[in-house]
Amino acid sequence: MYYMSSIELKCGERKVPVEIIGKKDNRLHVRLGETDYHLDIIKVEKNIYSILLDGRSYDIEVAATEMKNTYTARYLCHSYSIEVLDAETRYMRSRLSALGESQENTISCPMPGKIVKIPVKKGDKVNAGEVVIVVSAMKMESEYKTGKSGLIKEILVNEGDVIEANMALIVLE
Amino acid sequence: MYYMSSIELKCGERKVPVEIIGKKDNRLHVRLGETDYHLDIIKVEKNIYSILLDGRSYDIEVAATEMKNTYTARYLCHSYSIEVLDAETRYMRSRLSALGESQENTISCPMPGKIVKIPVKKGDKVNAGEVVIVVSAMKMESEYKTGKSGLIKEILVNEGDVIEANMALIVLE
Amino acid sequence: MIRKVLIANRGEIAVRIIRSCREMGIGTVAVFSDADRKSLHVRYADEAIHIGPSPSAESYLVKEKIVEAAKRTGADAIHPGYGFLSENADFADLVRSEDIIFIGPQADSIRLMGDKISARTIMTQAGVPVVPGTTGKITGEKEALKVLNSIGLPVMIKASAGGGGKGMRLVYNQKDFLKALNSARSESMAAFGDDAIYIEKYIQSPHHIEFQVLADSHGNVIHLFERECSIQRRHQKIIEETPSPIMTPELRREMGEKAIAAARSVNYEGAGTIEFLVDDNLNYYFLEMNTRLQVEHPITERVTGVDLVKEQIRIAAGKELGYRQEELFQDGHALECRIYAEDPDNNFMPSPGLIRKITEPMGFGVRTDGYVYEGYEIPVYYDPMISKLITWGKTRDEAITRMLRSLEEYYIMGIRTSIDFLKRIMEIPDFVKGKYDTHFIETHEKVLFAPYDDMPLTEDLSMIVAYLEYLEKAKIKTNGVPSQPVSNWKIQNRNQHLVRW
Amino acid sequence: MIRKVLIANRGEIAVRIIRSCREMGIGTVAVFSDADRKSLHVRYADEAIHIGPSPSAESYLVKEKIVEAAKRTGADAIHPGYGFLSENADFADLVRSEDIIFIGPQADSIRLMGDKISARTIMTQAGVPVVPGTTGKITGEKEALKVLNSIGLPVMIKASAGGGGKGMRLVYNQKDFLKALNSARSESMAAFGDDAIYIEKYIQSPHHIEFQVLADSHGNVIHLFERECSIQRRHQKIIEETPSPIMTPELRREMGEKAIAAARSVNYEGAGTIEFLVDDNLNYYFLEMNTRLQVEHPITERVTGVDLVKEQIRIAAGKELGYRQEELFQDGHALECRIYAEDPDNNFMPSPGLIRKITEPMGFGVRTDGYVYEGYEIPVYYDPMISKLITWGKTRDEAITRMLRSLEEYYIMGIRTSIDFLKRIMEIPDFVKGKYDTHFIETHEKVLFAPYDDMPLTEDLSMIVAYLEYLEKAKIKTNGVPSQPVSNWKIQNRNQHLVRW
Repeated sequence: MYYMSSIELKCGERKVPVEIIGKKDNRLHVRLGETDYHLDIIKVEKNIYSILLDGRSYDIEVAATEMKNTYTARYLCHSYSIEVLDAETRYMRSRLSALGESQENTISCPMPGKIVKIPVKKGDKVNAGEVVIVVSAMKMESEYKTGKSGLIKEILVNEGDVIEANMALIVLE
Repeated sequence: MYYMSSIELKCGERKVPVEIIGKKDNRLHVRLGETDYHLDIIKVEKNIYSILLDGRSYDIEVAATEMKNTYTARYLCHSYSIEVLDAETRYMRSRLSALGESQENTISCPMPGKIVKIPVKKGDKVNAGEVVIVVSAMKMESEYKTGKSGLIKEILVNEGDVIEANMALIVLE
Repeated sequence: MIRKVLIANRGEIAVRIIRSCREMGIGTVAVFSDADRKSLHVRYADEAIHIGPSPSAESYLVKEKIVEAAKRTGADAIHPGYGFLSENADFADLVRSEDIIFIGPQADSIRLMGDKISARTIMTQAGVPVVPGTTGKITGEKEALKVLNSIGLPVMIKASAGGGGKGMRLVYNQKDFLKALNSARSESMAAFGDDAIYIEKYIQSPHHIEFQVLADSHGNVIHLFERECSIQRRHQKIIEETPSPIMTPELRREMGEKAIAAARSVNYEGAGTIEFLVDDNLNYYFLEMNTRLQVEHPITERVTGVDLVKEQIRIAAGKELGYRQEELFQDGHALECRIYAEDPDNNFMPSPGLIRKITEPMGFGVRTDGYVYEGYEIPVYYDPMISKLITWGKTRDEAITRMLRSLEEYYIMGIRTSIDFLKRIMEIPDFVKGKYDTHFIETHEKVLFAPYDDMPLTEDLSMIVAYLEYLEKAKIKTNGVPSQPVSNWKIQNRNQHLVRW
Repeated sequence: MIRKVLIANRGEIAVRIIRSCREMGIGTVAVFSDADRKSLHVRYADEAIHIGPSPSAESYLVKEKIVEAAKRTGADAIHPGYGFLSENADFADLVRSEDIIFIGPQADSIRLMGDKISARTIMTQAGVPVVPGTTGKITGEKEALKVLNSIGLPVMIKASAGGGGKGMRLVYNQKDFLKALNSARSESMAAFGDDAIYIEKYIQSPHHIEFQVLADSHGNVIHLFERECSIQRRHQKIIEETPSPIMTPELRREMGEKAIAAARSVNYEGAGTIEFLVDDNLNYYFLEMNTRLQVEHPITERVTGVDLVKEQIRIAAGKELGYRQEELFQDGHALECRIYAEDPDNNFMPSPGLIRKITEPMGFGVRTDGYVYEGYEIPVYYDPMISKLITWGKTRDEAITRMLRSLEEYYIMGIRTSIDFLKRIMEIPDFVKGKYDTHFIETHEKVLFAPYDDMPLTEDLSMIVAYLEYLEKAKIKTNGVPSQPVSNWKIQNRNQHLVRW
């Protein structure tokens, strides 16, 4: 007779339903997958939760990322990227996959920086492994290669531009 | 031909109009009373503004207080309590004074703590300077005295209660 | 060896003890009251056990709850910190009766030193000078008057069970004596449940100088030199330093030996402090022994390099002292300022509350031992000390200038603190010259509590900043949550069409 | 005496220099580029002057703009920090030609030591051993091959104008030689505008050990012992310590004397560092001299107690050294870890960005020299080092365990940092034993880059916390701004009627 939560959490390849069974002050009963947790949990600082579980004390950091409903959590040297899959997210997902769209034709750079060089131009044919963009950040230059072969459909940035992380830079056909 | 701002700032007994004349990025032209300031000003942290004026660097802290439109600002050892008098505030003020209401019959305590003792009871006649409440905080007990004589109309707290700062504790007739 | 330590304390000292345990690879258990669920020691320890409601009397002072928590978590030792149960002999006994190591001296040593009158007697026997005064507890007025006549005015009346300035009265005139006696007794009764008092000759222009000792269970005792603690307000230390500006090498050697003799006389084990009063002629008198770690222990750590908490743990584990007397020396100069949540401009009224922001000083020669953080609400139930700022310098002058710049770097928003007051002390010429006694604060009251000079520019800039904050708030109210918590502020200009830049 | 210093730098070193100026009562002027308006050095200095666009080449490297800012603000001295213009002889000349004090050596000393080949020659003349190799710059392939044959493989090819690992190539096999030569030359040309290179015998299992020297304008030169800097990644130091685990008192004395001789040979003034390569048999060879303050200077400060920035300023003001060689000793052990904004799990990719939260370690024996704060956005234009964590211990073991607990206390959110990587190094048995050379990172690659063990409980708790954060966010969206930024979170439970607690 439990109401089934429609929310799932995704961490790496793992995907499990989550449900809050009860709460009172900072005591929380939560079910994650098959496991029931009874936690003493309280947000102590911006982005930090203190958890007491079986007498042990855990400080866990959490921060939203640029990606919707995706969070980074950290406990000591353990970092996790966690996505909250709610009804909306799942709907968007299914729609995206129904449309057959994929962002894999986009080349981006995971670090912010300045575009030092774009050794290709629109219309060029590039092979997988070929350097298509050189980005400089903090006195280091990094070369970014295309993962697949194809024609350069569009170059969205210019040399000298300062870019954010994960921005689309080059689109392949 | 300047538009006159309807906002005044109050700091201690000083009351001066303030007006933003212009701004561009972090450059701000502001008129405070008779003085025009051209500042390079930017909020660097929550509650902290960095100001460059004539090449000098000032870090000024500011925080809202529990009182509406009232802020505490601090530069090194200098603290200021500043009230922003906007149309709404002034309207409330004039209404209050029109009603002849005054909160001076209320005894409060400027520090949070625990009520240790209330040596008076409802209906008692008290004289100015008489101790009416004893509050304990951080291992120190402080006695609070009434500033004027009168009858105790109401006692709003009990011994043992934990109180916030500036809460009304006792009302005189 | 000890593998898990329960810390029967809270606040900065609990955090500080956990740090040393961490460095020794020892597990830690915090205990906490209702008010302390968010306290840093709970978050920082490996384990944390709730032990009751907020008032200390129902949590941190309940011996049985602490011992129960230790047994439940399998802690093999308990560190009491300072305050709370740290000088409670019954607690030490209870802990040991449960086969748990008490990180501190034997209960008997605590008892002997805890009673000021028995302590006096023992010190006299051990050849340690004491202040002229009563040798027995006084409970009657007649007896008190007799004592007064024998030692002469001025005198200090002190609670026998006392500490921390409670139940203390200084009497200069005969006519004030009985009133002071009775109020000291009732204060003592209220604070300690015991109205026995004793009377001592009052030393004019006194210096409060204490010696740190370490003693192991094998009979080795060493001292780690002095701490000068004369800067006090209402008998509470606020600034400490080492070396003392008035100390000479000869006096240091002699007092160090007396401190060791004092510790030996009660078969002391662990870290302890012998407090002395020293007058202007460098006569010194035993004042009391603190049978625990002191608040101001970090300055000794800084000049000797010895981690006192680690030594306490090693001693409790039955090891021999890690240092011999001749290996120790004082390198440079260390100062400590105690940062309190209080309002110096308002008669030092306690100022508990929410920490909106905290920026701690950093750099060479600076140590902060604190426990509050942004978003933490300092509870009303406990001590107002929120951190200790320790600076070191090759010379005393360097330690002072470093303290001054560190106090200037120290930002705590949301509550009032003693930081500005401490800054003022650092700038008083007599302090800079090292010319001070325990009356320093009264002597320099005028300067210390003078209003600050007007700074018209600062006032104007502050007003502008308040206005911008007001505008930002208004904007958030209108537009909802700001997209980024720290994005550049944008002024909501109600008259944007009139802006001519 | 100097009354106002302009700091021709940014980041942690600018802040660190301002601190010492403060303590000396000296006014400070910061300079800043577009990207640095919010940088801590701008906020912390008394004055701040904007000097141009974000790229260093248009701001921090423009000599004339710096000198202009000094003249405008009436600064009577310029401190160059490290990097940027700190080893630029022309800058030193320009500064001095404007009657401003340059806090650093004479331009000639910089020039002689800045050119690796002239430095070699001078060192050889001064009796300081050098690594076998070329004595002149090499620009041709034929010449290079001739040198190669004379000293034998393996060899190191280095940019003559170089530094920081740029333009360096190690060659083990004859067949790789020419390719390496040419790529080193083109890299050098790109980085320094000069493609002259030189070739040295490559020392196997080398230790990078450097000596700190101080020299005044009166001919007094002292050394402040060694720093062991062998823990490097891509020729960049990441951990330094003093004393060096392989040093002997005899070798220290001898190398110290050579370091002083090296400084004397170029009439050095100010603080400088003589870098040596030391092989397993404790043979040592002059590597280069850094004619400025080093990043790792704090460990020397900690064990000697000498504030090196203050000494630099005193020397520049024409004073005699404040210390004599025989007064100095190494007290205990100090370690430094450099904290970088980079992702060790992702090939150390730079990780600039917004600092969401930072918690710095505190307590006994811990120093942090940093410059980032909550809400600060680390720019992409400059060095990725965001802070230095220095720990001290009575022993090397204590310094290491203290470093480990300090790294565990260090929380920086919003960007990736090298903190976890540094923690791993501290736990490698060979590091703990002090058995390492400059190949340490490669040697222990497997362990250092192994994936962390799965922690199923931690993963579950992290997921729950992420979910609560999601719920809180959803609630704010629905209900507007939360009334108190740090109020207890409340879970928005969509099925509140079903909750059965």
